[in-house]
Amino acid sequence: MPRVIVEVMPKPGILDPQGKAVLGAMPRLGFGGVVDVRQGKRFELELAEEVTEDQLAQVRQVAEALLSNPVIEDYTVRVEAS
Amino acid sequence: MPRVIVEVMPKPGILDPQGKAVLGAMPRLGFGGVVDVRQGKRFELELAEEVTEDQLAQVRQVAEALLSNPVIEDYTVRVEAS
Amino acid sequence: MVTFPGSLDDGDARRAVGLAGAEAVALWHGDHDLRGVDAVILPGGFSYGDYLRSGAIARFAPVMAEVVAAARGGMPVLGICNGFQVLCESHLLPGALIRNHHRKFVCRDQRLKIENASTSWTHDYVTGEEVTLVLKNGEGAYVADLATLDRLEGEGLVVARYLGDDPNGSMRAIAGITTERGNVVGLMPHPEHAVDSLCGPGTGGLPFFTSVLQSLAASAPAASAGTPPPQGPPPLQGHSSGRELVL
Amino acid sequence: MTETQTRQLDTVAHAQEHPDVAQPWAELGLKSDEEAHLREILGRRPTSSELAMYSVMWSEHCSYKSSKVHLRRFGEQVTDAMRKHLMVGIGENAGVVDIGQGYAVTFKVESHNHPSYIEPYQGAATGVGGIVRDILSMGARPVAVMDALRFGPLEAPDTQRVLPGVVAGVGGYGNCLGLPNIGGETVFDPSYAGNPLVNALCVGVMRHEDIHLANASGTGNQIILYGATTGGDGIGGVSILASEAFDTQGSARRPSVQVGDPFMEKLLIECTLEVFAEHLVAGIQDLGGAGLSCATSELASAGDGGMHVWLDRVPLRDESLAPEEILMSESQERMMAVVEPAHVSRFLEICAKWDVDATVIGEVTDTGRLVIEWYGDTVVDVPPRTVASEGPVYERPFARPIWQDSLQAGDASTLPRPTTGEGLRATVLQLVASPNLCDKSWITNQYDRYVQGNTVLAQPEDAGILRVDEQSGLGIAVSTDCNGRFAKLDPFTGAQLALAESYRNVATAGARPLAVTDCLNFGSPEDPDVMWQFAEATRGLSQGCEALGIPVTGGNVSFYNQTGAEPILPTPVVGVLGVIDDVTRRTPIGFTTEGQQIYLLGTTRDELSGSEWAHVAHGHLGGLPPVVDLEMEAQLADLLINASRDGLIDAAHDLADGGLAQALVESCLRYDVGARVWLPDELDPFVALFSESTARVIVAVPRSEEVRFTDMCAARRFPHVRMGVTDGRGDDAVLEVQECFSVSLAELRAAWSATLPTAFDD
Ligand SMILES: Nc1ncnc2c1ncn2[C@@H]1O[C@H](COP(=O)(O)OP(=O)(O)O)[C@@H](O)[C@H]1O
Ligand SMILES: [Mg+2]
Repeated sequence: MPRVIVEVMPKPGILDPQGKAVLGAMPRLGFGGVVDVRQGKRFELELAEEVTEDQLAQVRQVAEALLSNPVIEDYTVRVEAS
Repeated sequence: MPRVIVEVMPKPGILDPQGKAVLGAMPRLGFGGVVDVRQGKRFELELAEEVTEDQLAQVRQVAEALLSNPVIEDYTVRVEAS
Repeated sequence: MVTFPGSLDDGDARRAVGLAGAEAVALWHGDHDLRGVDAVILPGGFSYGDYLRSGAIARFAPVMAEVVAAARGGMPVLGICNGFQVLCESHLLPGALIRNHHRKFVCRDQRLKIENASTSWTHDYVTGEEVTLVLKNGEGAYVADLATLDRLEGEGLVVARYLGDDPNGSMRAIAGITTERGNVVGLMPHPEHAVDSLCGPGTGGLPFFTSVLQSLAASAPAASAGTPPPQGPPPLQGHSSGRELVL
Repeated sequence: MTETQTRQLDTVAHAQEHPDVAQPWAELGLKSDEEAHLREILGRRPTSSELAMYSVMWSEHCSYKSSKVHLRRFGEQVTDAMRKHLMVGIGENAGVVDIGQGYAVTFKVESHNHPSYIEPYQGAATGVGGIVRDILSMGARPVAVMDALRFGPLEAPDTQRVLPGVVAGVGGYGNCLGLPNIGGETVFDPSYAGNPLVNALCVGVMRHEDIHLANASGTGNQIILYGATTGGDGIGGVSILASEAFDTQGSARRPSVQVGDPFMEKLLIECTLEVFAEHLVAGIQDLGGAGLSCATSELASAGDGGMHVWLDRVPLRDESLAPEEILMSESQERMMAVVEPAHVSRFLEICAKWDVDATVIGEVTDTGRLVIEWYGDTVVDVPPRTVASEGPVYERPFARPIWQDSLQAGDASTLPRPTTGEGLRATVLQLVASPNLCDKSWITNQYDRYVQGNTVLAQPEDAGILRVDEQSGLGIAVSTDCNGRFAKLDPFTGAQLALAESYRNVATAGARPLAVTDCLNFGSPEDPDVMWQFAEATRGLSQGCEALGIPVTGGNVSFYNQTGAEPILPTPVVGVLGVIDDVTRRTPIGFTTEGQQIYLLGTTRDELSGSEWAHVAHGHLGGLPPVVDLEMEAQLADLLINASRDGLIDAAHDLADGGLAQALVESCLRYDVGARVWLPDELDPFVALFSESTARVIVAVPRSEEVRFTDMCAARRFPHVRMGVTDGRGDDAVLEVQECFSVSLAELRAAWSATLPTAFDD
């Protein structure tokens, strides 16, 4: 089935407590090479039919209005290669 | 800076209340073409230096032990093309 | 009183409204009109489960279109906790509420300072007054960009600030904000859990519910103020009150 | 449907034609004699669906096969005194107690130990969800939850993984349901490493006329499954069936963990209460362990005895599920109702209003058989009672462990004790900071205790108190307790000590104890040592309940709590429910006012074996636990209830783990009010401060009531001694033990409150 991926990440500069916690935990796991971690969300949307430009525009709207909060987050939308 | 992406998604068959909530809200936004939604997490790890095979193996360990819960989630690790 | 599926503190807020001497009217998330109420409270809870982002889905409930329009028209609207999140998601208030910095749900008695006692919901306080309310949230860290924060501070739109150690990582310890007109207030802590000292930490939250009565009485056109103002303290039950306010 | 269709479906006809198919009995946990018994019942081999049902319903968890013979005691020893307030006794989803004014209360505690070890967050969350549905299915509105938790040592790496997840799960689910958490326990002991205990308790309130029972009566009545869709949750075990019997594709990898959706459960609660209110329900059952297997067979066997189910009508989340798997799925947030045909459409309407899926999947018949159909083929045809209630029963061998005598012989009297004031002071500070006695607010602050606005007392009080009726002030109190170390030293006494403490906590808060629920957490019943502990504990508990005149109304048994050969401490968690006529009269633990008299009620003996002091200071466990005197407990309870009703005391705190010292510290720290105390001359100061003798409390008496209070104690000949006065508040307040030591509340608070944050905050 055709699938669209929406990725939502905290805006640069916005506090990301979860990413920070992961970053803090890394050295405890013996992994020191990471300098920054950001945690966001990933949505997989399965569409009923093939993805048209029109539908993609709609998904972008959904991403903007529902899946992300533009005050604190950025999003990207892409069609998954099947 | 080199960046590794870890994506964590609920295992197939595992209840995903978050995805379900989003799916339920879509029609209210007038968007009807979606038949299923799964919600997962996306981590962006910035590494200090170029990504070696060794480091990637370490990231996989972190993904397994910290970023995901192997009982209910699957993960993928990939280097972001820069 | 708007109830979304997953609202939890609507009963408590209804009780508080009654204690203040007004009548609470139940509004359901699917309603398309506000049934003639004079003010709206969006209560705490987990609307629609709040799995995505607190308030993100509730914002699209049919009743919210009415609430947003009424708020823009000057109707007093109080969003408590989840209600605050819904108001931010609806862009009635600036900024957003994100995950607490310690990443845990927190429920505790919280000291606050009332910074603005001139909103529709805080008249009955004195600016600078310290009160103890209940704080309970998982996504209660108030964030906004610097320009917004400076504007809020500059225009006196911060309604309340946390005192003591930081409970959730809010920028500038902001616990509540308002709009320029002062009719819309978003507040993270729960005044409705501090209206009787038997089941909460004192009665420091009651003025939120009495304030709005004052402000409505003050702004009511003479025609609708047909009943005489009440004498003495408001009675415990709403119906016998001389006030015609409906929430 | 594709995968399942291509498999050979194991129908009843197929089972008859092919009697010799190999089936994975052993893998499903059935013993060979159980297999034989099952063939005898059916007169043929079971189909794989039948095998799925029987194996799970005959499991220890569902059938109580090892515990039944012992649990019967609880039912047998119900006296007339106990029956007075009992509306529904043991055996239903939960017992129901009359609290007066037309109100009935139901409460029950249940374990979710093993799932919480595998996946702490979801395990604990679904534990709360499960017990809430139990209470709901009695017809009650759930009004509060509690959680009794046990973990390995605080510093163990696995505790670092398990505890935060469990606490977040308990909070995440309960908070989202809008149920205040009004208490619980958190105990650390090495025996729980690798086997934490998560016991969740729920309380519900209803009017007398609203009680509902789980039975499917009335031929022709419709069986409605409503709530969440069915997925592959919790069917790890039975997947062998689907895969081995048919093909090796897919299903063997099904997750065995259940994921909770508290929002769905919240809708389920509101929806269920609405169908109750409109009297649309003839019988109801929640779906918990063993899912549809359990719900269909239990409903059928409690009713007219027959049911026909069209299994293919069950709404699925995962279309590839085989019938065996659907029968076994433990997907959460589902309920099953028996509804008269005339009410079905209204029932479905209400479900739709709440966005809850509902499907008619079967009907009640008079055939005496539970018949389950899958796309026209019969896959199950069994007498339902043989599944639900007539499973195997074992008289497991038990024997007093050979090590019991030497354990009891090595008592605490030989351990070095502090003798100087400085030594006692250091011991107080050491104990208040120890994991079991330290401030638990790192945990309890993750729980919403205020929601619903009826919480009169919650943690850190002795008991949680809820207002039930806003007009009259009628309320209930609940406490859960158990000291597993005491139970290990002597399981009979240990169970009675758990009961005594819980009972005392309820009375200390001002409520009259009415009923008991218990969660009996033990090791393997196949170990005669463990079985002896279990037998002793149930004997102790049932005799204790008889002595106190309060019945066990329900509970839960959890066996196989062990890591390798090492069982956990026997942990019979006891929950006591009490009633209080006027919640404004509740007695909190904290000193509020300076200049009040502090009295110690009860008798202190040199009882330090199994104590918190022996555990913390010496890592020692041996000897005999404190003596239980239930007569004294009952007298003390009566005294405290009357003193609270007459307004004679402003605070009261029971003495338990950590003894007098700990109780004083907690009462002082609650509102930062200090105290000056003197220890009774006839007692060694160390014993006075740290002994864990039972049937004791401290109370704060306003000077104006002192005479009345002491008269009351004297009239009842209850031992009481004035031992101090509340003194000082705020920053400079101190706890002073005259001629011994003095310690500031600030220092006490620092020690007491740092332990959990230090362990868990990064
Ligand atoms: N996991 C928990 N959940 C809720 N409340 C808890 C939990 N652990 C401890 N508490 C609360 O902390 C307080 C102190 O616990 P405890 O020392 O076990 O009390 P007690 O000895 O009086 O039973 C009690 O009010 C208890 O209900
Ligand atoms: Mg106690």
